[in-house]
Amino acid sequence: MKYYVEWAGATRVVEIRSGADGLVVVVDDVEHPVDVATVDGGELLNLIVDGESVTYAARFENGDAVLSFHDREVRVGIEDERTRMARLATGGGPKGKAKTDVKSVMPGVVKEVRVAEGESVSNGQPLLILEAMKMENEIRAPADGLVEKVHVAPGQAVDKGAPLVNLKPPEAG
Amino acid sequence: MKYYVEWAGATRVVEIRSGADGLVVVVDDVEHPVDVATVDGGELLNLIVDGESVTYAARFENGDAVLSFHDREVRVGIEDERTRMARLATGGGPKGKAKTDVKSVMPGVVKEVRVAEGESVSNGQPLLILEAMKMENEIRAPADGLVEKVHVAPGQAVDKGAPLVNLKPPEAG
Amino acid sequence: MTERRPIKKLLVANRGEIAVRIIRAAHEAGIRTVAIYSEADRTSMHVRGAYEAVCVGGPAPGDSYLRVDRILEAAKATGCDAVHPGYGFLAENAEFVEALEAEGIRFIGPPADAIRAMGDKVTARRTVDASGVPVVPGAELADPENETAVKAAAVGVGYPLLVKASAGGGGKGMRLVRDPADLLEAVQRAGSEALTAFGDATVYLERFVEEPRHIEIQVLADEHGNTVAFGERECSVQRRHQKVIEETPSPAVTPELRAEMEQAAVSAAKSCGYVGAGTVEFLLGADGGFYFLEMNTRIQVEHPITELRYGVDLVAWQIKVAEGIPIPFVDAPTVPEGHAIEARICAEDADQGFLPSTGTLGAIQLPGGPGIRCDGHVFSGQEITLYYDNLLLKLIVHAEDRPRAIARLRRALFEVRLPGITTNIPLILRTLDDPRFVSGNYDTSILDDLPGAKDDPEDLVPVIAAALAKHRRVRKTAPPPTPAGSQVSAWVRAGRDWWRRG
Amino acid sequence: MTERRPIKKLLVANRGEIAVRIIRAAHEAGIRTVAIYSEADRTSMHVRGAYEAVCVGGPAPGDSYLRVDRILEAAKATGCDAVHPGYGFLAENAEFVEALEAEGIRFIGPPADAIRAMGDKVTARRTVDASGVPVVPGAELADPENETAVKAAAVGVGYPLLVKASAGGGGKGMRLVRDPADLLEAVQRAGSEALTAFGDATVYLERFVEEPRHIEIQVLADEHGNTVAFGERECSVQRRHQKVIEETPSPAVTPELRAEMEQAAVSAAKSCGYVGAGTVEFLLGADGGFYFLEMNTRIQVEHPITELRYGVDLVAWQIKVAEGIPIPFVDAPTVPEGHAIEARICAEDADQGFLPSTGTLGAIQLPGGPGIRCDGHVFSGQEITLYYDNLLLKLIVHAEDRPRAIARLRRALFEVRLPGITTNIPLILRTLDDPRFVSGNYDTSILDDLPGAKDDPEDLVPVIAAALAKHRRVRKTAPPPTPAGSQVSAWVRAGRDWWRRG
Repeated sequence: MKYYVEWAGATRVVEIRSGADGLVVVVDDVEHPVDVATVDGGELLNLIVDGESVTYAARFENGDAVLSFHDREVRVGIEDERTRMARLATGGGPKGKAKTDVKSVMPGVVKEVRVAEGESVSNGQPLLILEAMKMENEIRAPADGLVEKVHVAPGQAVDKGAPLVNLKPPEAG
Repeated sequence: MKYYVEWAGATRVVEIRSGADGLVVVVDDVEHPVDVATVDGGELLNLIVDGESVTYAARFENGDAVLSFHDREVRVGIEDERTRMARLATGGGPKGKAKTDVKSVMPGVVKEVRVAEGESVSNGQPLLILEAMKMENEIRAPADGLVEKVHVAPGQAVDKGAPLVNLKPPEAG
Repeated sequence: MTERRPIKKLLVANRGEIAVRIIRAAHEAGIRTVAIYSEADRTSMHVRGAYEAVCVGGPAPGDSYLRVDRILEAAKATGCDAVHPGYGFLAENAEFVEALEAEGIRFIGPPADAIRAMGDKVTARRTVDASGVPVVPGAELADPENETAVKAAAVGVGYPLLVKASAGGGGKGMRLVRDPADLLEAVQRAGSEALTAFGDATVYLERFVEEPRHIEIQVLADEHGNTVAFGERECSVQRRHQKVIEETPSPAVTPELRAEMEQAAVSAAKSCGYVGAGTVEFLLGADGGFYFLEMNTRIQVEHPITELRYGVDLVAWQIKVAEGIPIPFVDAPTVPEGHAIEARICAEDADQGFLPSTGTLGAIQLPGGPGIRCDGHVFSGQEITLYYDNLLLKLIVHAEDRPRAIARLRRALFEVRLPGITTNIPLILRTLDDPRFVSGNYDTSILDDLPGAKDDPEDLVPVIAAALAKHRRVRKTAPPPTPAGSQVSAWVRAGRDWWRRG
Repeated sequence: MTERRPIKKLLVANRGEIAVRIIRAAHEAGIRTVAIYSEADRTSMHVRGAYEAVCVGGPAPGDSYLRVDRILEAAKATGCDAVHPGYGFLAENAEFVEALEAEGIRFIGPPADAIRAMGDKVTARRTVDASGVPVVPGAELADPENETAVKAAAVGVGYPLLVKASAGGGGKGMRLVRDPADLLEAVQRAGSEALTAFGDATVYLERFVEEPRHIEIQVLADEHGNTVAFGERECSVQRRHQKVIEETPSPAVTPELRAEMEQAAVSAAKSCGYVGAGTVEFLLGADGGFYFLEMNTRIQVEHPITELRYGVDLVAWQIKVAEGIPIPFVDAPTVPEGHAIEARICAEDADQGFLPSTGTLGAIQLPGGPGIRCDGHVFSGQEITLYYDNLLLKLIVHAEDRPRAIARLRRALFEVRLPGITTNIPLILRTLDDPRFVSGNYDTSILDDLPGAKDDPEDLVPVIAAALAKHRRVRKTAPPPTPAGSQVSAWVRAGRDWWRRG
């Protein structure tokens, strides 16, 4: 099976084959013999790849893999060949989140909304204040843009992943 | 629901009812308000019973409950009312294991068999040697009796719970 | 005077790791414990660890852990003769102390008067100033709505300045103001946060010392007039005024400076008739001058590093002091040994502005081996919510010297697994690698300038790891093979699975 | 002579807790590690903890952890410049040492000659006897098949006597004989066990000292001629000659006796040109006399209690000594502080003749807080098999004195949760409560006479707990309610569940 992996600004093709002695992973035409084991029967994995021992927990969010290593958590875009073919065949747009949708990364209560629909904002500008874990957190614009829609009002409780604000690219304004 | 609980040489009737504020457990006509919670979504339980906090893991083996408290593991015979009625209605014999069946309490390899069928043995007499965890373990007779059947031979690997030797009461010999 | 009044049963008026810490100390002293809990904490470790447990209300602190009436009622109903408040919640609430005393229940902490003198930072500044301890310029705000008065006070203090909650701690209700234009909003917002967190909106202004180190001195006083200091804790690794890494000794404190600061701390404690364990916080300027910041009249989060270096159990001593036992260290001080560091592992995403992380912990793994201490309340299957502090685990290490302690902490952090939750462990590891931290030459701005995590395109590990995790997932979701010729319908098969799950 | 020869990459030739312990020490010293593992240990903690991992064969020790050829091959293939053997397996195998040396790979342990002199207990007795250390009467068995010679040797030694494996340790291949009629069978069985465990069937006889205490002295020697002793460990709490609880200092050892025993231990080490960490075991009779038992030429399971009381990292020092660094404690010995106790938590059912327990661990919980050290290799979801040692976790505590250390251990044991496996924790708790242990006046027979667990019919907790667990189970297996009017078939519902599980 082939996988398309987006990470660190590049897309790589990774092929996984059954080898004589476990799996073989091919990246950039180099073969890596890999032994994969699940540690607790759950999503904690240990790989022995090229002799090195690597342990991580993996979960999937919106098609991305979120990998927790000992010292870092990384988000990697990943598609298998079949899904990618199907997406391209049906004229699907580019994979990846629209950079101009701001969602709540945590549950909390909206304390204050600082922008109005139609207003133009710049990268890093505070959009609203979300109170969570006894702290007030400023939610900032991830890019320059125009406020297309504000989904929340002060006092409103929001769940993780709830849409807060939609931004349009500034050209469209 | 009513339960029949055998422990410490006595059988007690325990009734569990829904109370206004959690469960009520009735033992010997005394009501105990109990709040039950599962700690990790699994079989680890915490009770707050009469204000005291009690944590334990419970598993079931052959109808018995094996309860692991912080400081002890106890085995408690337990039947709910329905099962008990059904058993008594169909003329079922007494609940409880026949004391004269010797089973392997661990997986291992039979190293030596010390008794033969038809031989009479006394309480505590070694029946066979089972090797496990690099140690040789003597399996002893749990009571006086007559060897009715030997299920294993030297060199044989046995699983946990495998029958090893059946003993008949000495009177029957 | 030295007659012992033993405590028999202790109510722990807190939650989280500090409640667990106190229960441990009480049980080791043979004292029975009672936990209190909110509805959100039913399965928490402190509830399971105590002998008895009483629910005192809903998840919001104001409905449970801040309810003096209900906690007092719980203490009386369970027959407790003492209450330990931990830190936060009611730890520095003089009314709580008086309510307990009125019922003949001991409060494990200083007298109400000492809490009043030191708990309000404005009064505290006045008190220690009078005893000759250097203080940072500051100003009280009689009426925060009076814009003219607020602006004038700020000019008197001088910019940059901090707006701080009088009742506060832990960085909550605190704002840095460099530009006078931001002053009024900062005062308003700090007051609002302070009200939420502490139930008191009073704030004050304080000159912001540039490039300061945050150094604090641990003191312990008994009711017989003995007060002793146990060296300093270096707490300069902070994000948003919340401490992340603390160490002792401080790389910046010489034996002479330590003696001076210990003396100042003892004076501050004596100036208010202090009894129990407390901490005097100082700012150490780049010029070597130090200024009194505040006194925390409670046990602190970072107390374990002092315990490890000085071989003293401060929580056990809080209890002993409350029992009337005199402290023995005055004439024969404990000999400090080695170096200790604490890292606070929190549920937050440092790469996304320290946003709190919530969810359910999978199977956790905590570090072990020599020189490692874990003070936490985490367990496998725990729900991490937004109701409380996001501190999951204090990882504390002790080793013969600072380089070895850093190496040990790094090794231990690699052993921690808290799956399902994003933590600040990557941030802590990057800090340990930072040349300023390694050299010991850092101040409270260290995290502001810390380089972010960098993805290395040459590193194939995440690429291979993601592909294999996806592959496993794909394999797992493939339908189970049906035995050839099997007449068992899918429905029955599913039914069996359902049965087995019971 | 004192030139340092740094180790860059270390192969850990062991498994379980000691492999984890060594990996921790190596990483703290900045040394890269390679784990070896058998097919049964693929997911073990040491495999995940090391940087690299090499499979060396099947689950049986003879197919993997005892395979000198494969381990040597793994060390060469991964470019290791040193090997740490841990304890057991190849730790006291002189041929292994020589095979490594022939390839220029350092063995972290004593020279092969010292292992030969002390590893074989018969030679060891001769060697230390010559240096004036008192030894227990004993006899070698040139031909264990020669019944007459064996019987004559036994008469010379005197009954009661022990049959012991020459190559052994940990009670394996050991038999107590009180009745001469049992002698021949004991010799045969001990030899057979020794062959299985150590690959060497040689056994010898030794007088059995009645009511003895088992006291051992930790020594550390460098290649520059320095040898230092770190006090004693009291190891008298044993079941079937396997240690269960160890403590330091021993309640039976006075400062004068300690000095004498330390001197004897240093003499024993010097008599064989010892280098590295080692232990000299003594029997202390009820009359106060002590006798050399054997020298263990390796790190021991119970080493952490010495580390806690003496503030020294013995495994780190094993590595430093192998790097040629001289030990600094000779002129300035470390000052011992407080009291340390270790409890070995094993997968076994003490109420059923210590039968090993196997199965899968659920969500485990390990203790934390002050004075607690966990050296283990357990993790949630771990399969506990019969292939190896049943030691799961060493729980080690340190406190200011013995009563406080006992209280701390008891408190920590209450925090341990190892669901799914029967452990000896109840036995350890009963031992801590035993008046002999509390007073410190116990010998190696303490566990033989320990009262068993008693069920108290007045105690309602198990009755209520069992009923509630059963009740919950009954509730859980009830079918899920179908929404009223739902047209979704059971099949589709099951299919959805199956999908979600993926």
